[in-house]
Amino acid sequence: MKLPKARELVEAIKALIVGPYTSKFPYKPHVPYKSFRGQPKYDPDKCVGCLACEQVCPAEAIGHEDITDGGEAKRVMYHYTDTCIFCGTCELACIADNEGIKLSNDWELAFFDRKTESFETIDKELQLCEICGEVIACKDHLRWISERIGELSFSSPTLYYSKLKELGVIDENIVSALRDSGRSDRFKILCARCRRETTLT
Amino acid sequence: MRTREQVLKDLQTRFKDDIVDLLDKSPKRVYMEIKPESIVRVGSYIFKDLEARFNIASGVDARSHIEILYHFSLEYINLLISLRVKLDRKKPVIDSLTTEFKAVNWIEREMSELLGIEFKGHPEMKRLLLPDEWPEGVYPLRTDYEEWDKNAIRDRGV
Amino acid sequence: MAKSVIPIGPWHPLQEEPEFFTLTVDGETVVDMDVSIGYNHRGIEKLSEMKSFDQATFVIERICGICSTSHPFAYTRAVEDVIPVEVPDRAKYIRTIIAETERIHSHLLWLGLAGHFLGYNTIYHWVWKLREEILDVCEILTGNRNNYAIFKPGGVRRDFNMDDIPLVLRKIDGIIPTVDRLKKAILDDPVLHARLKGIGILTKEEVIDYSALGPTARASGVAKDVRKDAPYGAYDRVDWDMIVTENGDVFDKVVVRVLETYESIKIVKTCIAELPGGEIDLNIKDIPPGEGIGAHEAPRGETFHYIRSDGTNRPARHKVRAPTFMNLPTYKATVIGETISYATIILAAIDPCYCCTERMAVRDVEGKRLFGGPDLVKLSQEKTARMKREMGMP
Amino acid sequence: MSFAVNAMLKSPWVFHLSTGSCNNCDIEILDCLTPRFDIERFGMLLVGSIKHADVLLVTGSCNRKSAGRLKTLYEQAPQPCVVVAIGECSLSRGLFIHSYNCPVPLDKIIPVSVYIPGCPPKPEAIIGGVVKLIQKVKGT
Repeated sequence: MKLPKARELVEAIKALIVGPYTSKFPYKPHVPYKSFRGQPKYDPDKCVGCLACEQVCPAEAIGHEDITDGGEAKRVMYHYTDTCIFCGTCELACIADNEGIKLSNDWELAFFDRKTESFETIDKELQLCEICGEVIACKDHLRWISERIGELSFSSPTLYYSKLKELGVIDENIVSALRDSGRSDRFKILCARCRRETTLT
Repeated sequence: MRTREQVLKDLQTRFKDDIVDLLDKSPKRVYMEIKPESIVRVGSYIFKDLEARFNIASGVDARSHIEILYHFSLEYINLLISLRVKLDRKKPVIDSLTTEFKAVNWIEREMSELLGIEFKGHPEMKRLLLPDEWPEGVYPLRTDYEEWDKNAIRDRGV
Repeated sequence: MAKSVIPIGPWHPLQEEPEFFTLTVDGETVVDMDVSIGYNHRGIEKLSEMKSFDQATFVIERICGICSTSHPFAYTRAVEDVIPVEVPDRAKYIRTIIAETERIHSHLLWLGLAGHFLGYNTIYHWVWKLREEILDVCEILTGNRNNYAIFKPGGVRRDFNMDDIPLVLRKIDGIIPTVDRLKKAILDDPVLHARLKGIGILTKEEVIDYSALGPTARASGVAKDVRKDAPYGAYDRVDWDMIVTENGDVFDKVVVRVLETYESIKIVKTCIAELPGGEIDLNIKDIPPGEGIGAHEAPRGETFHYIRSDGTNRPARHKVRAPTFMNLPTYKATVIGETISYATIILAAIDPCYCCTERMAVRDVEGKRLFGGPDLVKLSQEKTARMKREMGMP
Repeated sequence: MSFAVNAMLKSPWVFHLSTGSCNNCDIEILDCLTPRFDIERFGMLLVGSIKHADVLLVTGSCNRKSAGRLKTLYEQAPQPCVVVAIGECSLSRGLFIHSYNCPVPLDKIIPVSVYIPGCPPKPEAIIGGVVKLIQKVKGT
């Protein structure tokens, strides 16, 4: 009989103690390393809806849709799992301290239907122009800007009105009271074109 | 071994009439524009006598004309010579270098297929990689390339 | 004897990627061969012109999975050559570390596949088990096992988390004994000697004529390596040797790759130990009009990128040349005249990478036969004589 | 559940097809065979011909040259045949949506049963996706 070599014996004994090398995966959950780049996830509280992530995404995996008719105007932000390449550019470009969209550790993303399961959405409230109904930006975005530029935000009525509205300082009564003076348009949140029109007239 | 100055001087004197322009961009890069008809002489001289390694050729559609850049690297002086030839965009024709050394063969076919450059004297010029249903006379790397396939889906396709 | 044609592919169990070989055989001897590829063509050069310089890095990264640092490395160097600009030291070291980790895993991958092609599956499983540790290192450092998304023109996108470094070092140190054992098992195995020595010989002259690159050229005694010839990154600051062997047969290509793995381990360890602090990114804002060329020594040879910028934020032209593009035609020189049982390992010996090659368009050249029958017999006899001489047989 | 489906779920044999991928997903599939993941412990086997296979693993962005052959191969497969799309390229073509040589995504060519996103997906994700599919088939 051929005797086993010493190396083989050592390996056999080692295997008895250490256990098998093969992972126990489907029976035991797998945890990737902390740095693993998994699916990007929106943080609905932090995200300001600025679309910077959509701009930089190399794979066009981020999209948006502005719904303005019927009730509340909102912007739906899409992240398409079936197109995303998990590169993390969106996270690096995020203006909200890189926290509006963040790569998670999620790797188990298999799904069965691309029509219904292949994307994730969040809704952001939109600010419309009060004269023409044009989309200006997300409410959170305007607030974010006015917070960032501090007192400079008083140079733009749109910015400080959105700030004041947020604080509850002005309400509809004040606005309707102003309307009587005939120049109430100037005290509205307006898109750039309407702002120019009202200033010129 | 020759130094960098010797090599450049040698090229300039030897091909005085062929060189249109010489751009000494940096210590490691030299761009040399030559007349299209002298490509075989200059190319084979650099490859054989200067013992350069042929890196690759790159065809560029520059809107007003079509350019080909043949890149040669001379490792012993750490220099990269790019030969530039400018061709007429309507009918780009140039002599093939395949007879001089084998390494050019593939890239010439590639350029002929994707940029529509004709290589005179290439031993076998036929369709390469694009599929059979690809229409004649459509060159994807030209700047004026337009989608020809009506069935193609250019979004996620859901 | 009548000649017969053996098709291999396009989807063949032995091959990872779709490619189509047509071997013409006379009895047992291969007399002609043709490669037909194009099943991987995705038009990356055109796509790259549609993306911004920053986004193009990701398209370039996906030229090839195993070279997913080599192409971005060459591409970012090309963009930096347009401006021109030098990246910060820390970025250089990080790039070098990632590139060398990739070289280790790429060489190990090839080694495993070579074992698989030879029917030596023990090697295959050993090596791929070993490779998992290196992939773990990649995941710890960059966030994914492949496609590292860490390169960007002007620096790197992400910094290392320094808390992970001890774990990385432990993992790299852990593989050294196994690589040692592997080296013994491969380089001292008489069966492998018998099978691999003297087959698929590529001579020095052929290497120069075909402008072959990388380990394929270095195994034939052509000492060309971009890392030494035109140093970049941190390669001129760390101590390492270029591995060159003389014979040019398949066995020497194995030797070169095994020994290069050691050099890469050495480079990674030195770079991690000497990792300087400071900035990692230059934050390049705009790229002036101009041309730039970048090269990087990928695991398979020199990767070459040419960029033309017209002052916008997109490349006006981007030319990619993968190493396999230059190495593939050497098949003609190595396979013809060998017996068919050696064909697969010879075909694999250059470490072909078709996804790299086909980012544009490639197919082998001569559809017509190069040699007539008698020429071939003569060629084959000459080769046999040469082999016998080299092996010291009467 | 029919007898054939039941038998298939016991030990699904897989055939792997690369239709213009960057090679990463292919290597991760091969990785599944190697000691760390070892899918053969579930009775899965990578086979050399579609005629032996129950599961077709497709990677890559289906370029014009591969698409025709892909369709032929799918028709040759013994039914029931399950198609698994692996990686972003085969799901929606990912980065290659605007490529002139990749006209349509995979599910416009052949029906796909399960999609596994990732660029490339981890071997665990591939195994997990197949397991998910098996559970779904068993459940219905």
